[in-house]
Amino acid sequence: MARVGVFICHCGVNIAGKVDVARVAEIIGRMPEVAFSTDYKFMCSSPGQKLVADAVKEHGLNRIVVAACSPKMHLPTFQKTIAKSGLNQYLISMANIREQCSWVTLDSDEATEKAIDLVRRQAKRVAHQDPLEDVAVAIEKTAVVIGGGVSGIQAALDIADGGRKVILVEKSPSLGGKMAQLDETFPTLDCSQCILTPKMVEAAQHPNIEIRANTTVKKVGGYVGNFEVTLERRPTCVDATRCIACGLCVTKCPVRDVPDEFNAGLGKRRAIATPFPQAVPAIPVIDRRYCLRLKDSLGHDPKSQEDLGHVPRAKCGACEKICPAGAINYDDKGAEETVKAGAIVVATGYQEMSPAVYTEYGGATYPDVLTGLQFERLVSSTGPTGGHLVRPSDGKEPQTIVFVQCVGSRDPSKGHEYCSGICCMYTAKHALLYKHHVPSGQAYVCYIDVRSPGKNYEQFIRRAIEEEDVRYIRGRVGKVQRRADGRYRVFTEDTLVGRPVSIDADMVVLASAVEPQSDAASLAQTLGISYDADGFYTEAHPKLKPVETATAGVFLAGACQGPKDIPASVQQGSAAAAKVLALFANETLRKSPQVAQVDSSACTGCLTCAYVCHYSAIEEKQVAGRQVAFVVAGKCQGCGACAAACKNKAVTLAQFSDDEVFEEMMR
Amino acid sequence: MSAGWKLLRREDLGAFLDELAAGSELWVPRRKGTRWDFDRYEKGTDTTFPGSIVEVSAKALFFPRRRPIARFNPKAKWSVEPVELPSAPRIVMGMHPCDVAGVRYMDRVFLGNDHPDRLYEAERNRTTIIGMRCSEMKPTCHCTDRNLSPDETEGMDAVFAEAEGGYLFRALTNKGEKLLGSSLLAATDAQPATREWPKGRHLVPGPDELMDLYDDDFWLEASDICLTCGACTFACPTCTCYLVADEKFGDEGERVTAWDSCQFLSYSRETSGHNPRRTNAARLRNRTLDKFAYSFHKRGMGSCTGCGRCVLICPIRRSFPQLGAKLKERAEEKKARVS
Amino acid sequence: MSAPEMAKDPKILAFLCRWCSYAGADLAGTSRFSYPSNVRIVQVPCSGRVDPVMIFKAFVEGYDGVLVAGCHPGDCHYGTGNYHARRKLAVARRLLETVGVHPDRMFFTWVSAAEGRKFAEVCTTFAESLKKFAGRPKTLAREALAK
Amino acid sequence: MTDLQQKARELLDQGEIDALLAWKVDPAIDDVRPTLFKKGDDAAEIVFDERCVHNLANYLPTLTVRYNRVGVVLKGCDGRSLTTLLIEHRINKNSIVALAPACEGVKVNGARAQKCDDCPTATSPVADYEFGTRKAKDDAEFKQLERIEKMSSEERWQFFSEQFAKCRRCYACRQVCPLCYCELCIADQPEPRWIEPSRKLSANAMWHLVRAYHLAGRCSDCGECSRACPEGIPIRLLNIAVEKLVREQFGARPGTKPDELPPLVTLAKDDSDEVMEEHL
Repeated sequence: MARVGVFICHCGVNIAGKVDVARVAEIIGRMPEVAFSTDYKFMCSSPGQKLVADAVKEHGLNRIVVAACSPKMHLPTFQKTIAKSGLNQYLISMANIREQCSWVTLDSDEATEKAIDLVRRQAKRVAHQDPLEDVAVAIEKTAVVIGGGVSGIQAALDIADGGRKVILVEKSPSLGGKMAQLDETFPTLDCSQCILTPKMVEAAQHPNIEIRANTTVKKVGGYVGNFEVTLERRPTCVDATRCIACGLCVTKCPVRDVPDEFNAGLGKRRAIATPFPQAVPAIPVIDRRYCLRLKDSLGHDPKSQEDLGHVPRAKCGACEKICPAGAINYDDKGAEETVKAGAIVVATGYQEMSPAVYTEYGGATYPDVLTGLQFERLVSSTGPTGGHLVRPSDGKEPQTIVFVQCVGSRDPSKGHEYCSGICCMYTAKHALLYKHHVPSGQAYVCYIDVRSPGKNYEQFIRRAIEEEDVRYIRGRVGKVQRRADGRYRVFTEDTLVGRPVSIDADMVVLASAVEPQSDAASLAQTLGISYDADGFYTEAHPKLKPVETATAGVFLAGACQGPKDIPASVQQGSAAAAKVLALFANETLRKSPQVAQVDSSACTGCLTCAYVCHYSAIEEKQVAGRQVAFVVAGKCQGCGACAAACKNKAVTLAQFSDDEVFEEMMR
Repeated sequence: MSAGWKLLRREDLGAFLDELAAGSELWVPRRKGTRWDFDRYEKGTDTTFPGSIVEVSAKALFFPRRRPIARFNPKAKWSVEPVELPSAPRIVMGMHPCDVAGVRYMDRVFLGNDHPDRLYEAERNRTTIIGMRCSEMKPTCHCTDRNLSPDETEGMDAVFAEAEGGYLFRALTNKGEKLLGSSLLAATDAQPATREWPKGRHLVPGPDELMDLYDDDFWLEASDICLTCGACTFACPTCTCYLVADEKFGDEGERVTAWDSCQFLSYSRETSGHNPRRTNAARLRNRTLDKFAYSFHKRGMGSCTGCGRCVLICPIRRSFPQLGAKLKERAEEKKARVS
Repeated sequence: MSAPEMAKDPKILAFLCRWCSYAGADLAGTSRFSYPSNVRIVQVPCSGRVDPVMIFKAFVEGYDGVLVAGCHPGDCHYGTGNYHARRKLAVARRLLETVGVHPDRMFFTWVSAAEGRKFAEVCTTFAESLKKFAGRPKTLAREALAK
Repeated sequence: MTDLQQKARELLDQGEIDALLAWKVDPAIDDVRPTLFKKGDDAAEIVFDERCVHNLANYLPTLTVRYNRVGVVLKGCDGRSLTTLLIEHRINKNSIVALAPACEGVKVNGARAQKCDDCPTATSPVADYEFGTRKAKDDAEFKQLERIEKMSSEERWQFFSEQFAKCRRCYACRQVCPLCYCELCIADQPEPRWIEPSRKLSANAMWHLVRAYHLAGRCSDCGECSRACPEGIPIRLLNIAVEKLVREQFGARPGTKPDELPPLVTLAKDDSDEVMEEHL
């Protein structure tokens, strides 16, 4: 027989100001189930909790109802309280008489009547609640980090230093991500690669880190502590175990004009290549779309056929001949492996928005109208020009340069509604770099607002304006016109003085927006995490859970969660690592007991429950010669779809059983 | 008590029924859609009586499908009060012998022990049964194989039969006598026509022979096509199984009995989940044996009255009489084998 | 003890998913958006947990209207629960309509954790639309206790 | 001997099957009755005509436990039930042999059954042997629904409350339904009492709603529920009301595709959102 104790909270005046709490306590006290009922000013205060704890002992209570704020607020508090006083922590229920009564009801008599009824229902419900134990799940103490950019590298290193194994998955041939493409970094102007490559090397040499380059995540099964991640390596045709990274193959490759992704399409590379000199791993990769030996054997789409148009079709094989290690394998079919992992860190970064939609700026059409990333490559010593800042069109030094801000950012009509956050700073940096390359030249920045939060950021902007005489013009650029003389006229407006301005420039740099990777959505679905309207991954709580996702065991780091600069990305990498290490610090994982269970004596084995289970947590099982359904508690997330689908109620969802819902809904 | 018959002229039937209805609730057969059912007689409605069974047994008049037996209310102190017993006098007219036999059997079930069913008792006490002799036997009728006859009067307070120009009535008990005092009834020497009724079409082995067939695989085969739908049990005038449930209004509510059926899988399911009658065969056997064997052992009277309602209602037109006959064959075979 | 009778407002039973709609109802509270006091909220982990049997039973219990709310399509905390819910609710509605429960007695919708105002509005609109049934016999509603 | 009888005989004689479930005339009732044939010689007694109204799929789960391999004669609707029974693991396909004659429609109480006008597949979708020619059929129109659809809510309740009031809760509708096979029917569960067991309008209505819901997207419209009802309640109306919706909104035709999961255990993100938003 249930002996329910009911505790009505005044919440100061929040509840008591509207609800006659004494009356509620008095009337509820008459319920047959209720053995004790009282009210108090602040139940969540320590005297309030003591009141509960003492009453449990004094009145031999075995079920508790706290009528106060939303259970989302204080249920855990009171669970701990009653646990301390020896009751199972799940033998409690909260009546939400603040958010859902006193705060939303105008008339105080109505509020009181409603409160009485809300408490009555919880008292009825709690009498049908069962003691529950958390589900213990073993933890596979290996982390999979998806994305080898600076954020992913940071996460991997921190986890590895914490003594846990890491599998670092990178889609491209090398670690490094966007940062590897950068020349120098704001606001310190220290060399990007100089600070990144050591970390890449450290990751490569770390005993706890395994790198999987050219690899993507194909499938994710399992659940926190026990994920099964299926990795797919695309065919590279170079056996990483044999390759000694001598680079001879690259020098011998006859196909010399493959657009170079690493140089943002500015330079050319071979059909077999390492993306850049400091690549980690330094294993070259054959690009099957261009390799003479392989292109025929592939079903090509017409487009890539065009790319190959003028290349002499021959049975090549140069790299294979020259390779001293016999590492070339044209028949490479790629590989698939499934790894077990307890946690997943998603650090897939961002991509630079193509300015092609901005035809008025000639983005992607005019040779000397570049994107931010292209400019980085152009001034980089490892870039296509070896660090000489010249115009792609005629190789001349640009005497005048215009930087156009917010191309694709803060522009719902053509681009994205959000601010890409980093453009203001990297544009200022570009302007400075330009001045360092062309001291005599003039740089203009057309901006809407200059946003420079962050340590020493504003000073950095001032430095550009004051020391290097970079002209900042406030106004959105309307048009970039290519002139007959090969120069570019930029039409804009100076909104501060309110008159139209036009600048003749030799080069225009568009600060293209940061946007989610094109495959962000599909990866999200593979991982079972959610993403926002812009396509960035959603954190569990914008303030309190910045690197968690709604899916336990999957964490976020870097720009895949939203535009970020390097410091923020690194911070998140470390934060995610900390979360992973915290998780791995436990021997087993305590999971909410809110899981489904099958009464095999009532189960017909139709497996309807299994069909509706989003987590494949329900399996078949033989019991007494009958095929019945069986819930894998570790996998079950407690949504209750199965409980709702089972026609003869053989499936019960703990904490939301039919019994409990029934008692709560009955009038 | 006069043993003689009284004649009611057909044209006076309405008036006579009105007289009966004046004193008490009067229930008579009424055609509803394709079949006959019992209905409360309303003054002045013209009424006819079917010559053979009323498809829907009068069982529900004595043993309703839903019977509140107690009310409970936790306000202040828990209180549980039994329901008021019905006492308004009632006449049920036009029950045929097989249906009345059903009531006789129910008497043994509900009243034949130390703790009689008060509700049933009350229904019985307030009721006077004016039975009706059958003028025909339907293909499904087999009362004559069940020690019963279309002319059987046992259990009736009065009986009537179709006759030349009207109906012949005859009182069988004092209760019945009281109802036949009407001036519309004239003493007569006429006798209801008697007929020789067919017999022995569907004889069933005796209780003990049947028990010998308990483990016979006959049941398995017989159950092949049985849906165990329970329609037969609800139609049967002697199926009296019920379940007890509390129907709540908040914490207030009433405890009710509701018809149940041994043909349902849930009927014999135990709390543990174990079910001694999981198979159709087990359930079919239970019902058959209850009609032809257990009833004899427990109540000294077979509980199949040969009304054939089970045949009429069965979705697959399964014929229990035939089943019985098959059992007979099987019993004979068995005997032959033994000797 | 049965619920206090309140003739004033129609009685509404609301099944709210814990992650979106229940939080939305909480937000209505923290933002002090008032709504009729006869709404009774039952928290479920996911709209997919709502078994139409519960909805049928609510009408038998004598509620004037039943409200079901869950996360917007695509936002289900459990991935697809609300898609399952949508199908079940469509069937439930069709059945109830067929036997004569007026469609306006059912209100199924999506309410996110950010939509406190929407929740309050939904409750108010629903309660208003239910008032037209005042005095009319409740379809399905359970027979009163014979006294 | 008809092809059907011939094949039946063959299968029995060659021991392909241990028993064959079909129909046979019983002179005593001058009607057909489902019958289990064990001997090839009896095959000649098999009948298949408009009297063969029973849904034989209902027997298979039990029979396939008793016999290794059971032959069964199936109408289109019976076959659709069988499909769902297979999907829901009631039966192992290997333990049955389906004989599927083209069905011309059946009669109930002397009149052509309503369900036959709405039948989407006259020949069983599960068929090891077919007889007659498989007719392509138009989608159901569910004519019987029209008069309900014309009614106002009040009129509908008027109609159905009268029907439900008659229900004696004998559950014949449940037992004759091949897809009502729960170990412990929700109507028989004491805690919680979703459906009160006693016979009163609200409880009866609850039963019929739940029953129809549990068949949603599964019902093969064999019409047995209506036929078996001792009180003549048009139970089938509720089923087809749902099937119409399932067909229109989820594009599902229960039982017609052996490899298709029932619509209520699958989902589609692009389902109409009307049911959720129509009030806004």
